[in-house]
Amino acid sequence: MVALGLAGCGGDGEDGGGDGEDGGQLTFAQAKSPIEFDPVVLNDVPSAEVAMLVFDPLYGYGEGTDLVPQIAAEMPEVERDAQRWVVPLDSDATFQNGDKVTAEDVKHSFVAPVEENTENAGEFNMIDEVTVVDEETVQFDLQFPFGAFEQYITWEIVPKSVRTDNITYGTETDEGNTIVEENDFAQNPVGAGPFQFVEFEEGNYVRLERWDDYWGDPMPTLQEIEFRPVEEPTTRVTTLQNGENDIVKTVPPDSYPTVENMDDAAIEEVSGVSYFYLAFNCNEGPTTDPEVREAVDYAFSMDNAVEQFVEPAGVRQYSPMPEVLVEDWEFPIEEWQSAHNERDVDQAKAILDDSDSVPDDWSPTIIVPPDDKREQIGVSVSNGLGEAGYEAEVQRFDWGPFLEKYVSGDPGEYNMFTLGWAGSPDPDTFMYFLFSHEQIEVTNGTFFRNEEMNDAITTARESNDMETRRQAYVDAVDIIMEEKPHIPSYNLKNSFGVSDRVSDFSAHPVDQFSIVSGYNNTSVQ
Amino acid sequence: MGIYRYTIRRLLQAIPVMLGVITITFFLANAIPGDPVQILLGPSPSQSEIAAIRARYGLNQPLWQRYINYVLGVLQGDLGRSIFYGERVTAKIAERMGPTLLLMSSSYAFAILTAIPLGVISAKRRNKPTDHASRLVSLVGVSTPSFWIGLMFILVFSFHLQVLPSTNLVMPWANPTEIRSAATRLDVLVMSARHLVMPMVSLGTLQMAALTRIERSSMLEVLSEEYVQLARAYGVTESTILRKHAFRNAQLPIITILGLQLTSLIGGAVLIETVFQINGMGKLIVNSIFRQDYPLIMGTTIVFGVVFVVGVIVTDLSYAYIDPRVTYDEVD
Amino acid sequence: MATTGSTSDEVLDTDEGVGEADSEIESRVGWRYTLGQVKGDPTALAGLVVICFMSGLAAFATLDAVVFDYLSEYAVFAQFGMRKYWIAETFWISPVKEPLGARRLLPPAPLDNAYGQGTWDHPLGTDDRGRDILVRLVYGSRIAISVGAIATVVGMVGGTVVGAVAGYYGGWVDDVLMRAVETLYAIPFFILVLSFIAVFGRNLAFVMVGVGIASIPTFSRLIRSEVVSVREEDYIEAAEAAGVRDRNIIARHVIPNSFAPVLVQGTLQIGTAILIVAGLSFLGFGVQPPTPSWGQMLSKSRGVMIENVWFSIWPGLCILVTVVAFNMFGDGLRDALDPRLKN
Amino acid sequence: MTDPILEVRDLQTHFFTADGVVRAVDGVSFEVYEEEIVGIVGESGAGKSVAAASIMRLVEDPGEVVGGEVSFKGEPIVEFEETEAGTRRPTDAMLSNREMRERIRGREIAIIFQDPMESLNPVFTVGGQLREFIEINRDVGESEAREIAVEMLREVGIPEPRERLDDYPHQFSGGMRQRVLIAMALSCEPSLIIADEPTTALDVTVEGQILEQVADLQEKYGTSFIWVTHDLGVVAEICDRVNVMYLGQMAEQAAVDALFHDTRHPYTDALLDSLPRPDRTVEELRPIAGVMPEAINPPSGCRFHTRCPDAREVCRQVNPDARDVSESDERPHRAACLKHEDVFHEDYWSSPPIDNETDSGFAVGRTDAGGSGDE
Repeated sequence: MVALGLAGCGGDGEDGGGDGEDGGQLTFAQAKSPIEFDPVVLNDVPSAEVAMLVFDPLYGYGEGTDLVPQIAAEMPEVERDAQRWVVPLDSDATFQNGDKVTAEDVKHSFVAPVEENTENAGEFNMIDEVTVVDEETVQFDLQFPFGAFEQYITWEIVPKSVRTDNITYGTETDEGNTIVEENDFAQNPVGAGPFQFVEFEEGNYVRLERWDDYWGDPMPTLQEIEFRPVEEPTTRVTTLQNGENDIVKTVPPDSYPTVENMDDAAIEEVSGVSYFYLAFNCNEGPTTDPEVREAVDYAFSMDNAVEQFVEPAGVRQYSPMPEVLVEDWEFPIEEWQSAHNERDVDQAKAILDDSDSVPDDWSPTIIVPPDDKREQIGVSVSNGLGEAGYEAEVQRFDWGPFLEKYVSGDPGEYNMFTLGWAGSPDPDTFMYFLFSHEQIEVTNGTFFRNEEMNDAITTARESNDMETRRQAYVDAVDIIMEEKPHIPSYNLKNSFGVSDRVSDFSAHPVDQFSIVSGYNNTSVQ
Repeated sequence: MGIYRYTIRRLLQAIPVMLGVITITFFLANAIPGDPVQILLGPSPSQSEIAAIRARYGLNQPLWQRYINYVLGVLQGDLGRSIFYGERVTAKIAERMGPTLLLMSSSYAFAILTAIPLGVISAKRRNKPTDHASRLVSLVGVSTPSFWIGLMFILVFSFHLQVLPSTNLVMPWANPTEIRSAATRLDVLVMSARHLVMPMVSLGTLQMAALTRIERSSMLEVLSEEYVQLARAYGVTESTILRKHAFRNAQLPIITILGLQLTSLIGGAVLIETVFQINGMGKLIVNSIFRQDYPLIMGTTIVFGVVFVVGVIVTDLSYAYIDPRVTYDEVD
Repeated sequence: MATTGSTSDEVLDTDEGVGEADSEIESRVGWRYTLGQVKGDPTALAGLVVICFMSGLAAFATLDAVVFDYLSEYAVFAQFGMRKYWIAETFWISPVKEPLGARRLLPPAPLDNAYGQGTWDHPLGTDDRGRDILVRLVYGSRIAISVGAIATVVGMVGGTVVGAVAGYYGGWVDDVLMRAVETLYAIPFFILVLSFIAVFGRNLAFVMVGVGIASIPTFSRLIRSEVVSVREEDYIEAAEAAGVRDRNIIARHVIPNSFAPVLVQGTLQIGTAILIVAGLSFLGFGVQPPTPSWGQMLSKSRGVMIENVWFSIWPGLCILVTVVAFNMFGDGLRDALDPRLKN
Repeated sequence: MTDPILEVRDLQTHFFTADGVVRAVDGVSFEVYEEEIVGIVGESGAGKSVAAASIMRLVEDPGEVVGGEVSFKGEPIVEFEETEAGTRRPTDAMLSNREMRERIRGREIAIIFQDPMESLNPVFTVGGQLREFIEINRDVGESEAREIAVEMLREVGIPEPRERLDDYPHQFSGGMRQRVLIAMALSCEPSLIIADEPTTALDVTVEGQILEQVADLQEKYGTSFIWVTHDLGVVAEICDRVNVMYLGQMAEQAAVDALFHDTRHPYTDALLDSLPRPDRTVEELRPIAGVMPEAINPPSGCRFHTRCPDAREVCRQVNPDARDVSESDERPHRAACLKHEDVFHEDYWSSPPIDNETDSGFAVGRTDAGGSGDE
């Protein structure tokens, strides 16, 4: 009903945002260049940041983590104990080429990742079947009752005919997947979102302009957005200072005071739905021994490391559950926090010296991705271990090699690693991907095996009962806090340096930021 | 021998060199550990999918077969397909060539236009304060890391003084209608110049310093030549001597060096493009190495090799143009 | 070769003796002269002083960071408490670990910034982890000097061999070798080193070898042209006439006599190598943390350049001063060896 | 006889080097009359070329003309006056650099350098270089200068001169290039040409041809020459009068016949003895003992005494200037040797001889030079 109401106001918005009012042109510095804009395929933050303005999702987020129907007309009807989800579509929803958004398009958007086996296929492997009930109704049948599915139907909708016409398909593989040879759609996206794609030069810019016939509401005030990649954080801050960009993404912790002290800019931030951690190789090597992991926790102070190298750009986090989820689900955070050891090098040394799993000349390897904060955490661990008499080596790798190494389980490659995970506002998006046995070697590089924990995660995943799920997650996290395959580290804020020229721009916990929504509408002087 | 035949002969001579470049880069790039297909497909691809991708990039063939195919491909102007972008390597390079060539040529122009007067003045006022100052500048210039100069420039001119932009180089040939806050071609040129000045100076400083040193010593040598004395003895003014009688001869070593310095200029461009976020070949190749996108590594290296070889041929041609003693038979 | 070896070696003995004595006298005279010239050149002397100072620091750092680390594995030494960074940690401050409660990004002593007031405990300030910048600069000299020197030696040896053989034999050998060198030259050295590291890993040894290989063309071209001109001189012809084997001629006569310009180039090349390694560190291809190196410090300082610029200035200055020193000394050496070029 | 066109008085040119002051030219006087060829002879290092360059004021840094007078047709090319502080400074009347350039160089005095291979700029055509100098010094336009150049090249014996104008120097042989340089000098129609060892680098046959040609041309154009050479044979062939230089000073000055047949200075004698001549065998040739000491640390007294067969003790004390030692009916004949006791009034003959013959001149020269340095 709410969605219908919003759609009804569309006409007003259009008038307001028409040629009469020019909301200006925004330049936005991203942390990296986007690559492609096909939501079915894209799997990187910069591309997603652009795509979310060109494509409208089935459901979007409100100001917090609450879901708001977007292309869907209202909240889904959940049937058969959350194994069947029926979604009615907004009849006004139109793509930028003038075609109506149909149930067929929605179905395509959800099945294409699996059919083409894109990097997003894993997100929808629980879907059994997507059925087009009628032109304005889609029905999802799942393989098991899956309460968290609502976090997965925030998926962006692509126009099936335009997309498939612009893709060259190759042969079919044995598993029935189709290989995509060329994807022109990813370079010339057409969606149902408030902004139209204008031009893209990889590494240089992406330009979007307001779609003046946007069917939804509100009509954006902004006339045009230009995204520019500025990879180096200090340089991003510099471009904010000298006016090259209106908004810069991710203010590094040390630059917080710098941006705060700027006369004509401020920081816009919100806690993200993310989790950063130190993880152990529980596959092979000394760190398979829980005592050793305990000792590492004693050897250094995560509190101190986070305070020095992450704050104020993030906050200390004591469990795999980000703050938002802890609040929403009322998880026993105090209890988990107490599982954390205060720094005690002597204790660490005693444990390590006595442990049979640890050779006297043990020199653990800590691999870190190309991110200063996570590297600093790794160095802190290394220094702590050094004081306990074990020289640890920190190796920083680029994303490519890092992602390959951290799921190898080879203690020659790593004994520990630091990494992070950005999920959706449901514990499943963290617990399943980071700890379930199924995801070992995929997104779980700990190789930590504990049947009790795995069962709990599966139970929670395959249930729609809030209380059952909560208890299962509490059980799983308890085990994790006890066995320490991870030492939780911090939660990063989604932070932006925003020039005073910009008004009504908003950071968002899940979507990173919001340009235009039910609660904000960005404009530039 | 005519200039055309000479050029053709030089190009022919370049063939074994380019073949060597192709061979070295092919085997180096293929020796980079890590499976590019893995990176391309992400976690948990199916066996058949891996096979299909391998077949698509020709990775299912033995190394020597791939090498031969690659060389044959290069001969037909086909550098393969980037694994990361999925685009043709030639298309990607064509896209990134402009900024790099702009950066390199403007840096060279900056280096030449500052080094020549500086070197000439230095030689003319040998052991005078001007000379000492110019020699100090060139000594410091050849000894300062270019990327550090760039960083300091950004800090001073972009952050503190806020007078110059630090990123997103605008190409002078960009369409004014597509550039924000530019209405005419002139606007675009001004913007481009403002963007270019810091990267240009950072990259050009080393070349400038090196050239100044050569220009000075070369000028000193020429000024002590007998034909310069003779010109003096016939009443030619000092300025005419500098401008005409000594100048042209003194540029001969500079020309040779310009060709050879190309390789250090390219190395510097890699760093400077990273510092100033210039979307050129240098950044492309660094990223390709990070991403183990070896068709792109090979393609970029080969193109750089071509730039270098062509650069050397061009300098040799201009050498022969300036120095009549050198005929096209002798240059080698 | 093996069967004729003994006879030709015998023939060689006498000749070698003569040749050796000759060239030794010649080079000794040359050395004394050269050093005398350099002594009279204040710039070269200043360069030499800085080089000696930096090399001294580097030697000290190597002792403390590498030798002690190695010795500490033996109980004999370990019982004295000998370990990596023993001297630094006992008498001064650790170059790799920040003290508990370390204060990050402090400015040099008399200044202050957003992180606080500089203290004389850290005269040049502290880095992004709160470690003392001065001690890290001292220990960072090890990487700069050793990588610069070793890479240059690799290039020098490689280049000398290639250049000498090509220049001496001429003909197709020369053609093939020089074409190969040209190939190496046509691949921009930075990219060559980058791919080299990508292939073999970010081990310091590979960085040195990579930079060395990349500088082979410079040396081989230089020595080839020297060899070609030296080859024409009488005593080589005399040696040839006396039946001395080729490789001995090259090794004992040609190379020593062509060495002067190579030495000059080598001195200058060390400076270049230091700059290249700094550039590699900047791109993240340097030594792994926490081992201190100037390039890596520069690279780390980039993220806090606005907040504490000193963290960037000090390692930059160290690189600058060291490379300037090598250039000044190299220039002086060249002037001494070739007075014609002297100003 | 008329007034000389060039008069050099007590010319001093010093080089200020890091190792000390080199007195390359140390008080030289001579003159050149119209239409005559005057030779300046000496071993290398004697200061001949520096003297020649000093006349044109073309001495290069760190060299400097520090004293004496050079006047050309009455104009002061070099002129110094004493300041109150006792130092010397150029007089106001001395020609400025600009006047030198515009009125003297090329126009009045032209020069031909030793090495024809180095004297022409390799990157310009021969015609271009000729034309430029002609245009500057004869105030003519481009085409006229070109005609003069062609004419002059023909005059000096270059075949097909018009075609060869567009050739570059490297396309000419050494002899041809020297002819070009001679043409260059003549074409500016100067009153005086200074030829600084112009034929030394050439082979003997070419040298002969060129000398002959120069002699003819000199007659035709009436130009005066200063012919700097180390070769007494050349002097004998073309010079009217000769100046013999030794270590920056004049040893003997005389008409060419007088010099050869009535030699008045032991150095000239020695030079002549070392000259290969058809009437002597190789055994009879007597090279001058020892080498010339360096001008940075000249011997005390007579500069030649370290190598002089006639040297006596007094020669170590007294440095004679070149004085007229001619008989009353002769043309002037100057020599700087104390053995002309009637002119110099030093007790030469009563002074004990120095034995330079037995020891190698080198060793003696060194000891004596060292000894005198200590005094």
